[in-house]
Parts: sequence; C-alpha cells; structure tokens
Amino acid sequence: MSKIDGGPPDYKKLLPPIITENYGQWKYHEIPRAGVLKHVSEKGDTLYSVRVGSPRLVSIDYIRDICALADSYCDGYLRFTSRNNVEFLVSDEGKVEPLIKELEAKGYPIGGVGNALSNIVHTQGWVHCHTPATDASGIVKAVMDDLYEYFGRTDLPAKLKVAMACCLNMCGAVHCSDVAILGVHRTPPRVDHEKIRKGTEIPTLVAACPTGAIRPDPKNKSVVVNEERCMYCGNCYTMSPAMEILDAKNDGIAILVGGKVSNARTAPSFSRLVIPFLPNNPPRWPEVTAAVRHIVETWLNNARKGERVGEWIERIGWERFFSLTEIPFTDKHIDDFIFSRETFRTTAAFKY
Amino acid sequence: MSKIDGGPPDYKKLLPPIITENYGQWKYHEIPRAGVLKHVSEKGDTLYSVRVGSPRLVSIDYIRDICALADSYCDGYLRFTSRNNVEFLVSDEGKVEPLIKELEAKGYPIGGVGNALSNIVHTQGWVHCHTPATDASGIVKAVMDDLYEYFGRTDLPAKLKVAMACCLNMCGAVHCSDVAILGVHRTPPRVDHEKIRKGTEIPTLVAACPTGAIRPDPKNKSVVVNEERCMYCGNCYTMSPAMEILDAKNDGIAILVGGKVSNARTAPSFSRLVIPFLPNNPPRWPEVTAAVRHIVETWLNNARKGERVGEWIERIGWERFFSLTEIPFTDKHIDDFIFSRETFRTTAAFKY
Amino acid sequence: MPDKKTPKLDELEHGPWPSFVTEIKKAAVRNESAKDLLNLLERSYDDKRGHWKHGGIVGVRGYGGGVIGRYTDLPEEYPHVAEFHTMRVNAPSAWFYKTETLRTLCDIWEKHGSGLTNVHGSTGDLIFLGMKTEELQTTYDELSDAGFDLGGSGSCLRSPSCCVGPARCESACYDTLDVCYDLTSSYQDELHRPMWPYKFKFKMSGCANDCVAAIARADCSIIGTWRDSIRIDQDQVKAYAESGLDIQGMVCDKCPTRALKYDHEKKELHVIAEDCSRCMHCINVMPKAVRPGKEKGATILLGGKSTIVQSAFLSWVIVPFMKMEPPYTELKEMVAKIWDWWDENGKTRERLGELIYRMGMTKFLREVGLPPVPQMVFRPRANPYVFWPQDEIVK
Amino acid sequence: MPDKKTPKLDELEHGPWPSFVTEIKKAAVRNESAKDLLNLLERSYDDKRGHWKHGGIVGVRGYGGGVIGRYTDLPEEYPHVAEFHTMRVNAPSAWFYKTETLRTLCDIWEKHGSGLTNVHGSTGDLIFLGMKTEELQTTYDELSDAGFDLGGSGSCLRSPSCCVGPARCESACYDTLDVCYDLTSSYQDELHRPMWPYKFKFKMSGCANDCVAAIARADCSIIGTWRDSIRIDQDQVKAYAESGLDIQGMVCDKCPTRALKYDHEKKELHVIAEDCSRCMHCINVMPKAVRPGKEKGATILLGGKSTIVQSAFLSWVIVPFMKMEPPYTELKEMVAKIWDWWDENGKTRERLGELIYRMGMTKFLREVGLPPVPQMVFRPRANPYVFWPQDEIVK
Ligand code: SRM
Ligand code: SRM
Ligand code: SRM
Ligand code: SRM
Ligand code: SF4
Ligand code: SF4
Ligand code: SF4
Ligand code: SF4
Ligand code: SF4
Ligand code: SF4
Ligand code: SF4
Ligand code: SF4
Repeated sequence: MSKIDGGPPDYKKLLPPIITENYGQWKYHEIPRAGVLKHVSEKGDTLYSVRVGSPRLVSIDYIRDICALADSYCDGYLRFTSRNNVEFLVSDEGKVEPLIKELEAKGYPIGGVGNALSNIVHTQGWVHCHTPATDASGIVKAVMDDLYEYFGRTDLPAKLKVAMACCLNMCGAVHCSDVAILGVHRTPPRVDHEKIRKGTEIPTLVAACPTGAIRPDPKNKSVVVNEERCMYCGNCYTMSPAMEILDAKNDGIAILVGGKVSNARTAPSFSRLVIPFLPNNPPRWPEVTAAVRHIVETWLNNARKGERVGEWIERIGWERFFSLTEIPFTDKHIDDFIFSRETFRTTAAFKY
Repeated sequence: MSKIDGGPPDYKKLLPPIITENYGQWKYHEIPRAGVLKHVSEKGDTLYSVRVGSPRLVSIDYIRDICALADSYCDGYLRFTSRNNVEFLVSDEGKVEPLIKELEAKGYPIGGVGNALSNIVHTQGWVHCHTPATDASGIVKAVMDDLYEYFGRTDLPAKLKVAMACCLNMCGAVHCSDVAILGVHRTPPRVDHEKIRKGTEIPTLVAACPTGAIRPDPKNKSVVVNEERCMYCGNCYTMSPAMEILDAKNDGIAILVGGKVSNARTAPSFSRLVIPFLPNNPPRWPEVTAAVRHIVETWLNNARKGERVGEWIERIGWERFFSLTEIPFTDKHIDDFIFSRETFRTTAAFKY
Repeated sequence: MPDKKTPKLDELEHGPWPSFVTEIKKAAVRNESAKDLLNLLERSYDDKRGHWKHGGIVGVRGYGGGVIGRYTDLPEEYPHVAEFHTMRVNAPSAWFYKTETLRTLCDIWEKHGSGLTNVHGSTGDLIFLGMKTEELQTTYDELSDAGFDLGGSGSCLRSPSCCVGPARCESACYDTLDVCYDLTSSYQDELHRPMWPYKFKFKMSGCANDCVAAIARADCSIIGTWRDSIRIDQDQVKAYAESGLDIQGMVCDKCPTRALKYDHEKKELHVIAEDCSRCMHCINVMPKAVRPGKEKGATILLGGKSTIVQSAFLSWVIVPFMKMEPPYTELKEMVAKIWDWWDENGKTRERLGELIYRMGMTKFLREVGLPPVPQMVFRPRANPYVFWPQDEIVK
Repeated sequence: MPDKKTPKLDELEHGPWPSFVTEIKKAAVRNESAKDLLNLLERSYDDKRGHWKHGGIVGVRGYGGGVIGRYTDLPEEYPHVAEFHTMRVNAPSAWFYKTETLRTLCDIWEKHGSGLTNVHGSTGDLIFLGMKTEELQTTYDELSDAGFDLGGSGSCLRSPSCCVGPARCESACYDTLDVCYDLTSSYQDELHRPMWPYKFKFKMSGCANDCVAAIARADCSIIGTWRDSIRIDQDQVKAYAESGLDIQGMVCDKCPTRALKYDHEKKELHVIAEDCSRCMHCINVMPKAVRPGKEKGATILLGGKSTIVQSAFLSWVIVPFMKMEPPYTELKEMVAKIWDWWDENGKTRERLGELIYRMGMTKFLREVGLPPVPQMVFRPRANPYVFWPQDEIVK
C-alpha cells in the first residue's frame, strides 16, 4: 500500500547544481534582453533564466517538449513561475542564444520579464468549474494574442499584471491586479426546491448570503430569495447546487483595474471596478480584448516611467481616469457594500 | 401674542457699513500682528478685525462690556467667530492701536489668527449636560492657561485647532481636530429596571446600542446589558435615563489627534485616539494639560513649516508618532468597530 | 441663602485665559440660580460627576424644540437650579451683531434667566443658559418682539450656520450669509417642529477652507468652489517672491495635485488648470496673487456627523458644482427630495449619512434622481457586488 | 465516436500566444475524455454557459481532500467526461523540477487520466485535469511511489507556496523554499484532512516585492524583511549614475518615505535609516548598488483572501519582525494558537481575516497573546469605542 502524508518532494533534490552552489548567495541581476534574467552570485557564477509564456492548460506532450529543451540546454532542470510561465535555467552562457533560437523557431513566446506584460494568471472557466460566468482560457488566449507585443518588451512604464477569474470566488489575485478580467453573473439564483429538500443544510445556506437575501421557507422546507437584495455573488450556489446561478443570457465580464500586490513605493491595493459588464462573446470576446487594450494603451500613453496602472490612476485621480478613457461612469461604480464609506469622496477638492 | 416662525434677524441689518459697502468685494488680507486681520477691498477700503479669546460661557456683564468696547472703537458693530472668539470690526485704522491697548489693559487675550492656537471649541460638561464624563469649561480653561503663549503667536507650523467634548456625542468637531479632548465613560450602564418600566420604549433602546449589547428581558419588562459587548458609548443613556452611565470613579478623558477639516492640501480627516484614558482631576486636570502640551510641543519641534498636526504625523507615520512622543501603544489604539479594516496595516512596509 | 465656598472653582480664576468661573460669579452677584449653578458645579468638581438629570419636555407654545429641559438631581440642596433649562436663540448669519441688539438680548435675559450665556453653541445658536419653566414663554415672547426666534433641537432641522464669507473674506465663492438666512427662513417649520427620524444640519462655507467645519458636522455641507481656473496675478507673485516667500517649497510642493509650476527665473507661477482640485492651498498662502476662478458656485456634500452610532462620517460629494443664486431653487428641490427619501426610509435616530450607507449610495442616487459622477467617490468599488436593475438585464 | 466539429475553439488556435485548444487537441489524439472535453467546451462556447455540475465527494483512502469531483450535466452526449475529476498534486517549493521528475508525472498521467494538466493551479498545485473515479486511487498510489503527495482542498490547510527566493534572487531575506517545505511537511494532517471552519493558506515571499502575491491571497503571509538599514555600495551608485539612471527622479522621489538623499556632486546616495520603511523600491531599481540589511527575517501578516463573503481582505501586519530559522518554532507556536482561536470562534466558511474583523483585533491579540504594536495599523482608531477590561477599571 502507498504511503500517506509523504508530502511533496524535497525541493533541494530538484535544484540545478548552480543554484545549490549559490543558494542565498545571489548578488544582483540584470535583464540582458526581453524575457531573460541574468543573476550573478557573490562568487561570480552566472545563471540565465529564459522565461517562456505558457497557456497553463497544457498536455503532457507540452511538458515532455519543454523537458526535452531543458535537457538540451539546462542539464535537465527547469522551473515554473508564480504566473505559470516556464523558466529555463541556463548555467552555460553559450547555450542562451541557441535555446532562444530554438524556442523562437518552435513558437514559444519569450518575455514577461522586467517592465513587461506577463502571463495572465487565470482559472478554470468552462473547462472545469461549475460556477463560472465565462470561460477563462479562451479569454486569456484572446487577450494575450491581442496584447502579444507587450509580452516581449521591457519598456512599459512598469510591470503589467493582468489576471482573469471566471466568477466572484476570484481564484487568483484578480482583486489586486493592474487589470482584472472577471466573470460575473447578473441574475439571482433560481431555487430548485426539490434539490434543497434533498439535503441542503438550510441554515448554512441562509448564512452564506452576504446580503441576507435568502430567507428560510419552513413551510416548503426550502428557501426564498429576496431578489431585490441579491447581487449575484453565487456564494449560495457554491453552497448548494439547488441555487442555480448560471444564466447564459446575462452572464458576462467585468473589468477592474489599478490593483497591485508589491509593497514597492505604494501599499498593496485592490483593483477597482471600471467596466461593470461586457457580454460573453466567444470564441474571441472582442469587447473584452478591446476594453483591455484601450485601458492598457491609455496607461502607456499617459503614465510616467515607473508608474504601475494604479499608481498612475491615483496620481491623476479616478475622475480623470474616466474622462481620459471615456469609459462612462455609472451608479454601478459606486460601492454600496460593507466598506463603501471609505470610497466616498469626503473632500470638496477634486478634478473634473 | 408673539409671532411664530419669525426666524432670525436679517443679517443685512447687522453688518457694519464698511461691510455692506464692500460686500463680496474683498480682495486680500494680511495679518499685521498677532490677533489682527487686515482685509482690503477692491475699492481700497480697509477693515481691521481684532480677535479676542472668550471663555464662551459668559455673563451678560461680559457681553455688555464688549458692546461698550465696540461702541467706542467699531461704531457699535462686532461679530463672533465659528470658534467662539469675539471680533472687533474696526474700520478706522487709527482706532486699532487704542483698542488693542484697552483690551490688553482689561486682560482680553488677543490672538488666534494665522498660524496660531485658536480658542478651544467645547461643550457643556458638568455645567449643563446630563451625560458628561467630565467637565468642559474647566479643562478648556486649564489647557488654554497652559498653552496661552501659542494663542498670541503666528509662527506655529500651521493653525492649531483644539476641541473638547464631554461625551461621545461629541457636540462640536472633536472628531476632526488637531488635538481633541474627549470625555469618556469606561463602565457599562447600570440598568434601573423601575425606570425602564416607567416608560422607556424598549425596542428603540435595544436598537440604540451600536454593539447590540442590550437585550430585551420580557419577563422583567426590562432589558439586560451584555457587559462584555458594551463599550460605554452612552447612547442608551441618551435614550433612557434608566441606563445610568455616569461613574465618578471611572469616567475621564481620552486624547485624539491629527484630525482636520479644511480641504487645503490634504483631505479632511478624523482625529485618532492616542491616549485612551486620563483621570478626571479637577479643578486643573494636570494630566490632561501635560499630555496636550507634550503633543503640541512634539509637533512644534518636529513638524515642517505648513504642516498641520495630522499632516505631520501622516508624513512621519503613526508608528513614529508613538516613538517620538513615547506615548505607549496599546490594544486600545487598535480599531475593532465597523470600519476597522481600513486601519489595518495591509503592507509589509513600515517604520519602527 | 448663605454663600457656599467654591475653593476648586476659585482655582480656575487664576491664569491668563479669561475665566468662566469669574463669569458665573458675575452673574451670581444678582442671580440666585447662577449662584446655585456655581455651587452645584463645585459639587461636581468634588464628586467628579455631573448633577443633571435627563431633560423632560418643556417648551414654548407652537414650538416642538428650541429648549433643552434640565433639572438637577439635587434639587433640595440647590433649589434654584431645580429647573435650569436652556433656550437656543437662532443667531444671525455669521454671528454679526449690532451692540444695541446684543444689549436688548442681555436685558431680556437679565429679567428672565440666569444671566449666563454661551456665545455661541456648537451648532451656532446663541444660548440662554439656565431658566425656570415658568419663564420660558415670556422670554420667548420678548425675544420674538425683539426680532429673534428659537433655534432647533430634537429630531428636526437644526439652526443652519455659515462662515463670514463675502462679508469679510476674499475667498467666498457664494453668498454664505444669504443662503444661510434664506434656508433658515424657508424652513421655519422644519426647524421648529420635530418631524424627522433624527436631526439634520446645514452648514455653509464659502470655500474649501471650510471655516464652519461643515464637512465634519453637517448632514448637508455647502462648500464654495469654482468651475474654471484659479486666477494668478504675476505682479503679486513677484512681490511675494521678493518678500522672501519660498514659492516652490511652500506653494508648489504642497499643491496636492502638483498643478503649479514656478518659474524661478521669471518669478512666474503657472497652473495646469485641469489638474487643480481647488483645494485652496495656493490661494491661502498667496492671497494677493492667487484667487478663485470667476465661475463660482458650491459643491454639495451630504452625510457629515459625529461618532454616535455607526461611527463618524465626513460629508461626501453629491453635486460637484451648483450655481448658488437666489432663490436657490435647484438646491431646495434637491433638499426636498432628499428629506422625503430620508423620512421614508430612515429608522429612528438614523442620520442621513448612516441611512445612505445602510441602503447604498446607488439606491439613494436612483431614488432621489441624482446623476452618478466620479467626483462622488475617491475611487470606484473594489468589490464586484453590483446590483442590476430589471430593465438592464436580458429577459 | 466520430470527431465532432469545433469551429469556435478552432478560432483560438490562431494568433501568436500558445493555444490551450491546441493542447487539448494534442491530448485528444489518444484520450477520449480529452476529446469529449474539447467537444463539451465547444458546446459551452455555443451555449455561453458551463456544463459542469457541483462536485460530489470523491477521493483517495486516508485523505479528506486533494481531489475536486466533477461531472458534466450532459453525460449522455459526453460520456467520457461524465466523471472528470481533478487531482491537486502538491508541487515542490518554488516549482523547481528535474525533467526526469516531470516525465514520471507525465507517464503516470498518461496512463490514468486525460493527459491534460494545469501547470500550475492558482494556489500552486500541479493539477491533473480530468479523470474517472476509478482511477483516483491508483493514480495516487503511483504518485506517492514517485515521491509526490496530494495538495489541499476543502476546509483545511491549502498547499503552501513560495517565491523563488534564495534559490535565485538576491533580495530574499529568508529561506522561503525551506519554510514552505518545512510547514508543508509539518502540517500534513492539517493539509489532508479538513478540520477547520474554512480553508487556510500560507504563502511565503522573500521580500516586500511579494512575488507570490501572498498579501492578497494568503491567510498567513510571510514576507521577508530586515531590521537594520539598507546597505549602499557607493561605487555602484556612481556606476548607475554614469550609465544615465535618473537617481533623483526614479529612486529618491519615488521613495515613499523620502528616506533617500542623493548628492548630485559626489554621486552618492544616503539613507536616513530610521525613515526607511523597507519597501524595496530603491533596491529594485538599483540592485547592484542597494541591498537589504544584514539582520534578516520576516514580517508575519494575517487575513488575506478574496472577495467572498465580507469583501476581499489584504493581509495585515501581526508581527513586524520575526527571525526565520529552522525549526521555525516561534512561527509554529504562534500559528498553533491562531488556528486554535479560529477553530474555536470561527463560523462555518469564515476565513481568519473575517473572523478577526468580526471579533475585533483587540480581542484576537489578547486571546492569542500577541503584543499590540503600532506597526499593526496604518493609524489608530478614529472612534473612541474602547473596551476596558475588568482589571483596568476602578472597582
Ligand atoms: C519568477 C517570479 C517569482 C517566482 O517565484 O516565480 C519573480 C521574479 C522576480 N521578481 Fe517578481 N517575480 C514573480 C512574480 C511577481 C509577483 C506576483 C505576480 O505577478 O502575481 C509580483 C507582485 C505583483 C504585483 O505587485 O501586483 C512581483 C513583483 C515584483 C516587483 C515589484 C514590482 C513593482 O514595482 O510593483 C519586483 C521589483 C522589480 O521588478 O523592480 C520584482 C522583481 C523580481 C525579480 C527581479 C527578483 C530578482 O531579483 O530576481 C525577479 C525577476 C523579475 C521579472 O520578472 O522582471 N517582482 N513579482 C515571478 C514571475 C512571475 C512571472 O512569470 O511573470
Ligand atoms: C473667522 C473665521 C470664520 C468665521 O466665520 O467665524 C475664519 C476666518 C478666516 N479663515 Fe478660517 N476661519 C474660521 C474658522 C476656521 C475653521 C473652523 C474651525 O476652526 O473650527 C477652519 C477649519 C479647521 C480645520 O481645518 O480643522 C478654518 C480653516 C482655514 C484655513 C485652512 C487651514 C489649513 O491650512 O488647514 C484657512 C487658510 C489659511 O489660514 O491659510 C483659513 C483662512 C481664513 C481667513 C484668512 C480667510 C480670509 O481670507 O479672511 C480668515 C482669517 C483666518 C485666521 O484666523 O487666521 N481658514 N478656519 C473662523 C475663525 C475661528 C477662530 O476664531 O479661530
Ligand atoms: C449645546 C450643545 C453643546 C454646546 O455646548 O455648544 C449641544 C448639547 C447637547 N447635545 Fe449636541 N450640542 C451641540 C452641538 C452639537 C454638535 C455640533 C454641531 O451641531 O455643529 C454635534 C456634532 C455634529 C453632529 O450633529 O453630528 C452634536 C452631537 C450630538 C449628538 C450626537 C449626534 C450623532 O448623530 O452622532 C447628540 C445625541 C443625540 O442627539 O441624542 C447630542 C445631544 C446633545 C444634548 C441635547 C444631550 C442629549 O443627549 O440629549 C446636549 C444638551 C446639553 C445641554 O444640557 O445643554 N449632540 N451636538 C450644542 C448645540 C448648541 C447650539 O444649538 O448651538
Ligand atoms: C483550481 C483553482 C483555480 C485554478 O484554475 O487555478 C481553484 C478552483 C476552484 N476554487 Fe478556488 N481555486 C484555486 C485557487 C484559489 C485562489 C488563489 C490562491 O489560492 O492563491 C483563491 C483566492 C484566494 C483565497 O483563498 O481567498 C480561491 C478562491 C476560492 C473561493 C473563495 C474563497 C474566499 O474565501 O473568498 C472559493 C469558494 C469556496 O471556497 O467555496 C473557491 C472555490 C473553488 C472551487 C473548488 C469551486 C467551488 O466553489 O467549490 C473551484 C474548483 C474548480 C474546478 O472544478 O477545478 N476558490 N481559489 C485553484 C486551486 C488550484 C491549486 O490548488 O493550485
Ligand atoms: S473563479 Fe469561480 S468559476 Fe473560476 S475556477 Fe474559481 S470558483 Fe470556479
Ligand atoms: S447569489 Fe449571493 S447575494 Fe444572491 S442570493 Fe445567492 S448568496 Fe445571496
Ligand atoms: S458632548 Fe455629550 S455631555 Fe457634552 S454637551 Fe454634548 S451631549 Fe452633553
Ligand atoms: S453604553 Fe453604548 S455600548 Fe454600552 S449598552 Fe449602552 S448603548 Fe450599548
Ligand atoms: S470658508 Fe472660505 S470663504 Fe468662508 S471664511 Fe473661510 S476662507 Fe473665507
Ligand atoms: S488650489 Fe490647491 S490644487 Fe489648485 S493649484 Fe492651488 S494648491 Fe494646487
Ligand atoms: S519576493 Fe523578493 S525574494 Fe522573492 S522572488 Fe520576489 S524579489 Fe526575490
Ligand atoms: S527601501 Fe523603500 S523606503 Fe527604504 S529607502 Fe528604499 S525606497 Fe525608501
């Protein structure tokens, strides 16, 4: 019988020798070209990392392919980044160019390093989840195709972190991304009373609703939804399959911008809603790609060097962001949930 | 029979001629000396306002006194400011110095103009209210005596607005003052069940508690207080005399700092708790005067020109404020009410 | 009654700041209740607690408020403050007085009350501090004859107040005194007869310096502003520069939006007009050289209040710019809708700010019919919890 | 089964970015469920909705999680995805692999599942995407033999993850890989057998750049920092200056605390050590010239999570500085107390951050025994609603 609780493999056994030898002894890094990092250690050793964008949803063929490359150029070592890129770890400087050539030849995108657009962190969507309001991989592919040029550059004002999540659970860091693409539902759940009676724990279901929209209905041994109070978060559906939330006609996408995670310069911050709804228009979601490009380009054209999207907007003011982008401002942009108060403009000083 | 709803007198009939003639036509002002404003109008008219600190709680003798002065120097016109100072409105430049001489001779403090300490906005305290945790006039007198020198100066880093309120109702703008002195209770209300039964509206009383600490007790036709949840705001006492909140042994004073109201430079902001409790020590509250002086002097010695107390603290960081003043930081400084989340340090960047 | 000793309060007659104790003593010379007040206060200084009971309902004919009833809990010992109510007298706009008017008030008060006053209360009323129930009506009658009226108390409109504005200030962007007087006159019924879930306060400041602290204390703050650009007088800029003002450091570097560029060589100051947020800072530092634009009006903000119950709220922007011209119809129409909405939805003792917070700004704006604009918020919502109205979704 | 047409998905094979559709097609060549996935997904592209039902409880012996059960709602039409579960494979620290290890994983997956993966999931697991119930146990057994184990799912500890840290980064202030591995190994029970009110996530970043986005996503974020001062190499400063870097503009002016002074003449950079908040900015821009101090460790922050239910929370500071040395006893003792407290007080599906918010930080700190320090908050409370413990008041 197999072991239980063996835990993951020991990382120490999976590190390339150059890393084992220089572990904790890295001195500085440079970006010799787009997609490539050069790390130099205290004792002068040099490691090149060649970063390659992946669709994340990959076949074992893909994995075997990159393994073959890593065998040829990296002595059989590679890693993945926190944004699902592949990093080829090249300790032999002479192999960097040949690797890049082969990667280019095979169509692997090299980039995502420095002040570039990196890969879009994303989720399951229609590929595997039960609550999505949209697909994830499809939109990511469409947007990355569209913004492709920025992946291979290093001269953006700052790093550009785009994230995508297919429902309000936000599996990822959509809530703190420069640009966030978010699947949203727009209609209340339809209660399947049969299913409720077949084993939903009603008190837990009632408690799950952030706005108190679900009331127990003891007579029916079910629940009723106060549709006026529901804002379609889908949390009840997560709790119970009886709360059918998918609605092909009304599900779609919202865009949030200006979040960040790093503590560099400014504190980490949430992304903020700028486009409440765009339709699901597979396979290429042209409304979404256009909206994202438009925001990114407005940033490119207006931000100062070193300004993340949110830093740029906070400098010019959100009122100016809306006028610059010509995105219409609506009541949907105004917070009305628990922490809304801190968003209210409690000053008479503002721009137009 | 007397009129009903006559309304206040028409201000136009109470303005000095120089104001009527230059109404809306003022061009600029200067501060020729501490406590004096010189306003010059478009057509070159000049109005001097001599500002005098008052205890606000004054007898009709006082009012008659200042009226006599206004008759001699201001053609019978004067006004009061939004901080309860008296302003003598002198249209004849030649009368300014004589007025000042007479005021000085009579012991009227001249000041509060420009980058000075102005009068302390305050409330009723033991003089007239039923909910106070301390007196107001007495503390104000003690603090103004102590900080007197700053009233007559104009070289502080910025304006210094001190406010005092005798309970959490905060009659005034204590919640947005550079330095706020606040009367606080520290023990839960003692329920007088007899009084409750004599006409308190129990549902309203229960609803009045911000923390839900009050439960109806239908058996007793009264209420019970969950003492663990009570934070002594006194709102229940405001609602019903049966909720006795005064507690001579535990009532006292809290100090909050760093609030501001003006929109100049930085947005208006709340004062923040820095000393959770100081004892009631009448008649001169030495602990309070010392604490206020200490904070004011730390500001004077450390702020840059033009920085209000809160602007200075926000620049250096609150952690630095506590280390500079050596005021101990305790769990009581940490918010645990509705909007606490926005105060949590959601960044790894901070000072020591 | 023999004079009691007040050693603690006597301590507060020392020191350079004028003493309220001295004032009470002055009144006590000819008024028994002022004397009792002094003694009762000394008692509080000994006991470290107040000695006043909850006020009962007392007032004058035709009015639901304007008087704060007050009774001591030690009536046997201090009989002259057994009843010791205050009357709130609605002060004139910006607290301008003729001495003769003040003297009339003093005379009335000498006759009917303690002879003690607060000039003024925090809301802005002139306060007659301490009188017996039986004196209320006559006092009111005489006040009324003298051209005065009561201020607000209870769940009603409170006495509006305003900064000195155009009467004596170069920064005033609208006539605060007139708006204050006009609204007070128009809303006499709302001011005098409690009718709402809770109190409602208006305060008017002529510019963003907000010299009546409206944003912190008023359910409706009316703060002067302009729509075009600040005006700069370059001759005066030069004069300031020559007088030694550090224009770059004290003005440009402190401009919150960095909208000002100072040309050291030419000693000229220039503004990027669209970047200026009209904070008043540059005008404050260089009043001779910089002034507000020409297209003046006010920003309307709602929701300010102090701490009880849900926390303090600062007023926030509801209308970025409104022209302020008599008879202020636009303002009044908006206020009427807001009051209706509050009255309909507010719980007992729920201030407007708390109600909007509870119900949501979106709902408020829709139901009151105000157009959403980005100036209402510092930033848009961080959560995606958007409500979709029936008519915006696909059926 | 005849190949269905997937015109919509085919569109997504165009364009420069590598295509997941191509990947599914590759797997579909030899795997029926991959083929059905493709077809089902095309169906979703037509219908504009997902076709997956709520997952039932499926798993492997001895484990309470690690598998996400998944069934299509169209099993007749797409029988090979009637069951299509995913298995979360706990990845090695910082996602380092030998190719031979990856090949072993591919071989196992080729045998037992769809041949599709996510490398990696958002939490950091390697995801085996799509398998039948009957394959779960054997897949696990083979994984286990190959030295792997399951990651977390359900109301338990989730697979911790970390940045590349000391393995390849000069900024790492502690050994993120080791802490990640150590905690994962120490908490196998918590990881594999759901036992709490809800999920709990750890993420480790070696410095404040936070390259695993811990602060946004982890209930406990461990972020590297130092206690002393940044170290500046003036020769390298000169080199950067000569290479044309605008040190004043790009470094000093963007320092959030203005702690850096640049001497243009000498081309020297100086720090006011006590003003530096260790934000990493100057180090990021001039990695050769500036580096962290010598006294290294980590800041511990708690409470991060995404939007559902009470709003998203960013982690906030709980311990400003903690040494990070094996066996990490201080950290583990603290974590044990926190988990106990959460477990005792948390409601079902209440994340730690929401619980602390609901109960109050004060209560949390007292009950968990952590000393309050000003670094925990941006600023102190604005309300005066302080709770006084019995032993601090006068009886
Ligand atoms: C490889 C990776 C860590 C890992 O363990 O996988 C990594 C590696 C490095 N990061 Fe990072 N970061 C990585 C994800 C992140 C993330 C998390 C994320 O993207 O989800 C963040 C926070 C994102 C945010 O703020 O929203 C992040 C914020 C930074 C920053 C701060 C950027 C800023 O100014 O706000 C730096 C500093 C810099 O680049 O100047 C940084 C710097 C670096 C350096 C230069 C560190 C070093 O000295 O080696 C590495 C190369 C950076 C580059 O790509 O330009 N790394 N970095 C991650 C690569 C992701 C990718 O494939 O694109
Ligand atoms: C007379 C008065 C208005 C009234 O109708 O009564 C008034 C009058 C003036 N204020 Fe004020 N302010 C008055 C209360 C206020 C208040 C409200 C308060 O104190 O409660 C504020 C907001 C306080 C706050 O921010 O917390 C206030 C914030 C200002 C500011 C902005 C200060 C800042 O930089 O934050 C200025 C601009 C300046 O002084 O540079 C200002 C400027 C002025 C000017 C210079 C306006 C002018 O051009 O005439 C007046 C003389 C200022 C002085 O005293 O130095 N006034 N001023 C009030 C005098 C109160 C007193 O007796 O001390
Ligand atoms: C007299 C005055 C204080 C003073 O000495 O100046 C005052 C005195 C009282 N206030 Fe006040 N408030 C006074 C201005 C204020 C202000 C300031 C303002 O209006 O600008 C505030 C803060 C702003 C605000 O409205 O939020 C204020 C916030 C309160 C509150 C808390 C309201 C809230 O929503 O948080 C209460 C409690 C209540 O209404 O039950 C309160 C209640 C009271 C009561 C009626 C006591 C009570 O619980 O019933 C006090 C009567 C004292 C007495 O016996 O004379 N008073 N009160 C002020 C009115 C004088 C005037 O008309 O000019
Ligand atoms: C697979 C994965 C997305 C992906 O494609 O990468 C995922 C998939 C699901 N997540 Fe997640 N979450 C995944 C990372 C996250 C993250 C990111 C992270 O961990 O760094 C978050 C945000 C951070 C956080 O925890 O707050 C996240 C926040 C949620 C939530 C909302 C939790 C909350 O407190 O707000 C739910 C809802 C729930 O727990 O019931 C959820 C629930 C789910 C479920 C189990 C659906 C459900 O309601 O039961 C999804 C199963 C999809 C499927 O069928 O495969 N997932 N989920 C990620 C896990 C893979 C892995 O182990 O590596
Ligand atoms: S974001 Fe929502 S729909 Fe997408 S994988 Fe996570 S839980 Fe599923
Ligand atoms: S979708 Fe969200 S808001 Fe609507 S009923 Fe369900 S849990 Fe409540
Ligand atoms: S602050 Fe409190 S005690 Fe003081 S006057 Fe106002 S209500 Fe009364
Ligand atoms: S004092 Fe405040 S918190 Fe305490 S019971 Fe009364 S209303 Fe509630
Ligand atoms: S608020 Fe503006 S207009 Fe009114 S007095 Fe103050 S500075 Fe002048
Ligand atoms: S008014 Fe304020 S924002 Fe406008 S230019 Fe002057 S200082 Fe800047
Ligand atoms: S978080 Fe810091 S230590 Fe870790 S990889 Fe990023 S820069 Fe390096
Ligand atoms: S680490 Fe950040 S705060 Fe410290 S000196 Fe560098 S830029 Fe300034």
